[in-house]
Amino acid sequence: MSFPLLTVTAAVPAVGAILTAAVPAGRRTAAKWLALLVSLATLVLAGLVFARFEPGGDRYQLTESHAWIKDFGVRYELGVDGIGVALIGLTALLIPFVMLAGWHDADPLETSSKRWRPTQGFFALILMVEAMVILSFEATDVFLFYILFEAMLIPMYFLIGGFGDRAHSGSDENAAAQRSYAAVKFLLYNLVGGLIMLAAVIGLYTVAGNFSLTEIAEARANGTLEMATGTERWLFLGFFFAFAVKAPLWPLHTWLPNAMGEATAPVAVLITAIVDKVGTFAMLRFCLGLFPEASQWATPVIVVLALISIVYGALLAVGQRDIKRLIAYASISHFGFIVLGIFAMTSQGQSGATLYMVNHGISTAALMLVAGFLISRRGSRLIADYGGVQKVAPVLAGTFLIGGLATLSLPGLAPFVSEFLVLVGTFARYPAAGVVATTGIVLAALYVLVLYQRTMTGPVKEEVRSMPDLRPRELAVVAPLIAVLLFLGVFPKPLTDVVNPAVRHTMSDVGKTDPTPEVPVQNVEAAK
Amino acid sequence: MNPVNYLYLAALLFTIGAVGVLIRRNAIVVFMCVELMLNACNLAFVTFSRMHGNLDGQIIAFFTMVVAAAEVVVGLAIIVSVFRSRHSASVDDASLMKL
Amino acid sequence: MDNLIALLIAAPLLGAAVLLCGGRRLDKTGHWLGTLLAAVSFATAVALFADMLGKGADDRAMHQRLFSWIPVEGFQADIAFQLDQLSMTFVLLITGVGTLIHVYSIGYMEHDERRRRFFGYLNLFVAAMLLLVLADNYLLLYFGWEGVGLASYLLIGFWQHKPSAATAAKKAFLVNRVGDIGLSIAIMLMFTTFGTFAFGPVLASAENATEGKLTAIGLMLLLAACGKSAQVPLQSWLGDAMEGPTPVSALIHAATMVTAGVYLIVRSADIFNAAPDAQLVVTIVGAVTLLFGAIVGCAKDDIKKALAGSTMSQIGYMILAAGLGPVGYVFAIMHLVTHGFFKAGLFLGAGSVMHGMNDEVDMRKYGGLRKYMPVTFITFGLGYLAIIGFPGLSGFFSKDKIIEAAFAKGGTEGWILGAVTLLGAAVTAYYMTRVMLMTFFGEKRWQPDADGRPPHPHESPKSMLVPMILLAVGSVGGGAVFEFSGFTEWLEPVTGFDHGHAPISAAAVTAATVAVMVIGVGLAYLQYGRKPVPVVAPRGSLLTRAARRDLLQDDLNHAVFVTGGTHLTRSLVYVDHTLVDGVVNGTAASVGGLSGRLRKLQNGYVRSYAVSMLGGTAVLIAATLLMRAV
Amino acid sequence: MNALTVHSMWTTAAEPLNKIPAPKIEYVQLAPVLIVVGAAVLGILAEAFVPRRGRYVTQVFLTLLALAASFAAVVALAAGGYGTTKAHIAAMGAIAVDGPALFLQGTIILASVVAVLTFAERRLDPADHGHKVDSFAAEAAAVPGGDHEKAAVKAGFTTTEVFPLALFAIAGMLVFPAANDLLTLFIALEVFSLPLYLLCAVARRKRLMSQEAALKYFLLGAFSSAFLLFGIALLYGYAGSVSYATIAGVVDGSVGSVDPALAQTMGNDALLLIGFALVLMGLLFKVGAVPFHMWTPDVYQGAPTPVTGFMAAATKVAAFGALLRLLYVVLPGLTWDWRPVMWGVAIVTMLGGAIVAITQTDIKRLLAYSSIAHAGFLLAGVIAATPSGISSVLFYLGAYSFVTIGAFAVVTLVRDAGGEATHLSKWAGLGRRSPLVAAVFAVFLLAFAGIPLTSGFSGKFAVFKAAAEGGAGALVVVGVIASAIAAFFYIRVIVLMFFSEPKADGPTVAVPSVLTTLTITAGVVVTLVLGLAPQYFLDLAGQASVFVR
Repeated sequence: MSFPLLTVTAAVPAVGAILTAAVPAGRRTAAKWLALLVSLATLVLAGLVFARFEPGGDRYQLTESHAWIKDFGVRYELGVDGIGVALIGLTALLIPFVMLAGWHDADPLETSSKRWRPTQGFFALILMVEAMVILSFEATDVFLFYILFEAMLIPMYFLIGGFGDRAHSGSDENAAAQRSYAAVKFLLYNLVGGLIMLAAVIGLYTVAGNFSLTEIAEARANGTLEMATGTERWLFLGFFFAFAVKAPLWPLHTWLPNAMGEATAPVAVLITAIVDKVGTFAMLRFCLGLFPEASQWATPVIVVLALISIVYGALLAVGQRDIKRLIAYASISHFGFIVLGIFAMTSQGQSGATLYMVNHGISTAALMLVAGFLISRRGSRLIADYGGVQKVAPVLAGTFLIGGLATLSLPGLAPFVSEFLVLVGTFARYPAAGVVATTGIVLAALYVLVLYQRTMTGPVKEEVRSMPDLRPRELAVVAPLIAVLLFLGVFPKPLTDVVNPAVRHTMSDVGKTDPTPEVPVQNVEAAK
Repeated sequence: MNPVNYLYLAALLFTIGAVGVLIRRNAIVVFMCVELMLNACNLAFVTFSRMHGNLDGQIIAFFTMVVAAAEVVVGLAIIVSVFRSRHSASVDDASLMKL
Repeated sequence: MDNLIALLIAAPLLGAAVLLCGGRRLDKTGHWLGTLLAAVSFATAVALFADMLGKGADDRAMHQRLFSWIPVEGFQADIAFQLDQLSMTFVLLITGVGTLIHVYSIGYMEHDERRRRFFGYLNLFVAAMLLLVLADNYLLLYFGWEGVGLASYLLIGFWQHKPSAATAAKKAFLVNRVGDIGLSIAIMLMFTTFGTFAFGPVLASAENATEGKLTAIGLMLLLAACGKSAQVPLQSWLGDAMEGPTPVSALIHAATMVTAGVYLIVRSADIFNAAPDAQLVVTIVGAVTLLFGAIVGCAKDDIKKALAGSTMSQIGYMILAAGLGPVGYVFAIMHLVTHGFFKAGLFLGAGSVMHGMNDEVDMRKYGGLRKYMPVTFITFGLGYLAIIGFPGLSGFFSKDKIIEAAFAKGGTEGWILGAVTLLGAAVTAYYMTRVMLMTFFGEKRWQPDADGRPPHPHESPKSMLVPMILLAVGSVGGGAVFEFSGFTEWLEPVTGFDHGHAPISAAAVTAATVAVMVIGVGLAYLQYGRKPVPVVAPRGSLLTRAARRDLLQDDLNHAVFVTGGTHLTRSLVYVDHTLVDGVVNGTAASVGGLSGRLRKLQNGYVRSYAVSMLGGTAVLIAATLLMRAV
Repeated sequence: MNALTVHSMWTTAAEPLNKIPAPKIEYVQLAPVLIVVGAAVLGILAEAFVPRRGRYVTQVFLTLLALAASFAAVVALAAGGYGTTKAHIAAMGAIAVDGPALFLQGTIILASVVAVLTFAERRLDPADHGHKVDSFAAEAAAVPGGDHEKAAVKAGFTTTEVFPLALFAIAGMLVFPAANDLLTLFIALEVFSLPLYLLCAVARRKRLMSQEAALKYFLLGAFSSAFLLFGIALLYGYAGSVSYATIAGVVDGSVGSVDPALAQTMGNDALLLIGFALVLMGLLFKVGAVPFHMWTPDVYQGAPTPVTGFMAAATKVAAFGALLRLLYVVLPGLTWDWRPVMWGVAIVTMLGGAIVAITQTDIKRLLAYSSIAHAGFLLAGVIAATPSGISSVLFYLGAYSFVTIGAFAVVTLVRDAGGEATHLSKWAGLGRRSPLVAAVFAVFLLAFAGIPLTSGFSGKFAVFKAAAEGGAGALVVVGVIASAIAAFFYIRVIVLMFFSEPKADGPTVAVPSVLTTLTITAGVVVTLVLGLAPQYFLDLAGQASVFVR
């Protein structure tokens, strides 16, 4: 058997997490560097996965399969398709920056006891999340995926509740209360979703007798596995609910603003840019892959929900007074686009959705991290507390603007590519939905520019007059992200080459083909 | 005379015992009611044994008595210690732990 | 030769990148670099132009394909350029005027410590604008389209510390975004209809599509055009855009970007030709804006806002012409170019005036400047003559042709449009004369500025005068050159052309045009030349007051969108918190309450526990028996 | 029946002794039980003869040795194939030696070993008058706070009797799931109940509560066992025998009427059903299922924490074993009667336990309610009525008991002036002060909540899976909802420990001796192993899932 690249890619951060956690209390900096190096090593491994993956090849590659829990029909089965590769890449890419951005977020206060080692915990938990997320992108066994899907909640939960944003309004107790409320809300929402999914997973087992994605799909294809329509729909709903909570889709979204608002910026990035992607990824791989008929049956409703998310999220973003909550609601709007693209059931829509996951990850990371730097300087999350920053900290303002422009998906930046693909893919199947979704681009411009205007322009506020510009460490976080955004905005081909074949498979799973244009195009030479 | 009547008697005694447990406050009395229930069982055993014409029931009755005796030992030990520390044998007074 | 096309864009793009990332060390030299790269682009354009002229009329189009941009199954977007006569015209205009304005800005922005960034933005704009006109498919055009939007946003808001500037920039971007909806939907429609959105195939097979589709596409394109070219109903941003530095107003909001809408429509000629309804709407929009802008222009006392109104109105002419179909396309472009010259010239002149007057913009506080800044006066005057269509000057030819074409539309429409265009010409003459008189003639009405410094009007530095002179030359000669060098033949292969047959002779139209022009000038002279101009604006008629407020269009927007939107978002925030969140929290709370109540059962009394056990047993027995019974 | 037959009965009884066959007892196969009982007796003797100083060591040594030997015996029997091929009924039909019996006995013994370690812990409380003290009263008989008690404490007395008592209880528990006739069942029940009553009463701190717990437990226990006994009587009346095999036979009609007298009652299903219901009630009481659960919180709270852990784990295992055997061996013919009833019980138990737990403020009561909810989950597996149902329950019991003991062991560590600080508010910020302990407890809580990668999840999944396969899909849904509710209060404790600021007068975490450390470590290890790689144990449970008839 060949070298278990996928396992190693997930194992490295896992082991790294344990080592980091084991670093003694005194050696905080050592722990940070260790974690950072591990995450970089993971990035290298992810690059290796990308390199070893042949777009033209089988659907799932680098596969591994070992017996695990026979009684549950569970195997340790790994394999990546283009979508998985893209998202693994995203995860491995972002984590180092998340760490770098949160370099000082978890330094212990003088008051806390000597045995309390928050820094080690912080970085260990981040690595643990990375490991679980990567593995969940690799899992081709439903049970294995489910386990990770649930288990990753715990480290996330501690990251949110344990390392809150030190910039908060009101007393410390008050802030602590809000923080743990946010953490609990996050956990319970996702846990409930996960438990409902558990019921569906068990149901799937009683129907299929095993959890192997490939086997089940095969069995369904060649008719050896019959699934009653009703059963399939119930199971689909069970799965979809969990993913819709994670994604998050309206009206299951309310945990996100709290979580992102209370968590530190890097953790917020971890939530929205990485962990939530598992939900949309799972819709694409499991909902469509396992329950094609049910997916099509549910499509109309889901499309409507997605549209609501898009408009609703954007409108609420406009109405926010808290920078981080604003970004959170913007993300809800963007997740609406992703879901829309997935259930448009066109290759543009689904490729677009996949790119969207990656691009939204990077752009939100850029915007949120800069926002984090800004907030850490002034110690307030309220938009009203800023003004004229552009004059005192032009670089910070500039990067913030670029992040914002990416969020409103300006052409030339990566998100435009994906957003337009989603729109066009949706429009091709449901023109009305496409048009409604298009209004999202105006609203996006609105909330981004309003945010920028209120915080960065106008006369300089007293409190920000002495605000320092980006430090080298912070620039080292933002600049690469912006570079990636620009590159993928102009030359996304490397990504599309990997994603398109995977989407072709998904399309064949649901048995859909792209709608054909009405007018056959004359060849250009004849025209001119 | 039809042995079934003994069964009715047994049921009656058992019910009396059960009701006693519910309505009496004094731990000792409650406990005696339990004993009454056990003895009702004994009566039932013996009666059935008689009806079936095998000895199992009667043997079980002996076992039951032994068990009852053991229960008395343990039970009284507990009740007495409770009584000594609270100067009351009322089961309603023993309600520190609730909700 | 074809591969030079990329260089056109690359040069200014490089400039933008270097200047924006370069940091302070470039503050000294940055503006030179920016100007140089713009000039490089212009030189390339000239070279390509020469090369193009060398070719036969029908194989002049050049193509350069760099790489595949977004390939997803049927959806294939390339980064590929197409340089045909139409694009060439624009490239020359953009790079030419662009370079001049770079030069001008060196002087104009001398005292601004962020000049380096200003030039970076200017280069960015030139690059984006070139991308817009060089793209060979609609998606890439969209790229450029938003690119110029961004540049415009950055430049309007260049003086960000002024809240008004920041707001104006935001407004411009948002209104343009509304237009962009149109463009993106048009592209989607093309994709679903033709399976592609590259110019060649789409336009070639346009006639095969149903008229309904084409009309839809056409209207969506028009919406986009309205946004970018400040046509009614999306014109409201242009006036505020004057918050930007004057060179910006000249380059972006007069000469080039705002005309992108015209380019879009002319470029999509084949689609509009096959969708008469769409064309009609285009002409109507053009006509309305024409008058709208003119009227606004008459009422503004801010010299730049007055010019902005005029720009709106002139572009109205172009849009109207473009709506006329093959009869008008060529003249739309022709007027576009001439307008590019004289309007840029006028703005630079205005800038020069402000430069001399402590950045005062209120014309009522000018007056009698012709003695103090003669060069400015002359160049401005020439631009003035050109725009009002003084016979022989560039505006005369282009505008005259449009009016003629309007009549040639035929039928009542033709008459109406013709009348409107004539009226517009008259009003143009009126408000431009007004500007001229209030600024350069009459007695001094100068006021000390905010810091109490009385103005010392002086001629601007050479770096500013040279561009003005050159543009003045263009605005004098441009029209004649086009007229007699066969501009129509030049563009025909791209846009198509036919001489409509006007119901009245060309000579008559010309006569009428001149006549109305004279009338307009006369009226203005009577009102502003004869009697002194009050420093404080008189209350004026209802129309005047409305016109000062952009005919209340802004107030309408504000009432509907801003106020309404605010309420909507506020209420949604409330809903999200109470309803959506409330349901969940409510469930949690109710479970908690239930828990609290059940907890009471655990009252600590042995006997009640025994009761529950007895009850449970009873239920158990009953259930068991029941199960057997049923 | 006429006088003659009666006379003949007496005469048969009066036959010469040599005619009576001596009962055949397979002592080897009963070794696990016998060893424990013997050790218990020795323990009593030790109490009588070993000088006070030596008793503690002697008892601990003796107990652990006995348990080790007994476990060895179980393993030997299992290895000898008594769990599978050679499974049969021993001791004249009184005791079954088969897979489930051995598996459960093994589980009980292991759990007991771990629990006994916590019994023997003497490091947590500061030494009193120079004498090491454990969690048990210096002299249980002394009046709390009385001079006599003071003297006892001064003299450094300790209640070493707890070890023999525990051994007796364990012996009873070992027999309980193996009992193959109703009489043995009843006796076993009493044998392990009575010592437990006493163990509840001998706490060192909070003695009033401890005694109250004992009183409540005793009265209610006696009450329920009376019902059980009456049920047995009725079943005996129905079948004319208390042996499982016979009753089963009579139920599914394979046994014809042995004698005319039996025939008349045999037709009478009322006896059968009511008797069954009463016996069921007796078992559900021990399991702690709603509505027979009300003793659980009070007793769990009042009893000395080591005892609570022991009870919570071992009793549940034994009781569920007995329940399984009763339902699968005695009443398979009655499945369609008991399943709906059990459905109801399972549902109310799952939901009731989970819901009431939300508002608890005392960690021990919280765990009590969580144990009720878990009883509900287990019942869901029991209801499956399939081999996989049995194996899943066996597995769940194994997983659950270690988590429970571990959790209660941690509770013993968190102490303030008044002994264990069990009020939740005291636990605030524990994670800040002693991260390790808090982390360990968090692991246990997550296991309770059934978060993946812990034994709790494997168990829950196994049970729900079995239930779903057994056609109880609705139960799975309810179970899932209950788990969601339950998750809430486990999370609450974690929040309390990690995210809230420590109080100034907060409790301290005692540094335990190797004994408790062993217990907790065992708990954690089992939790994680069964969570990550449960296959081996699932196989074990699977092989052990066949009852002998």
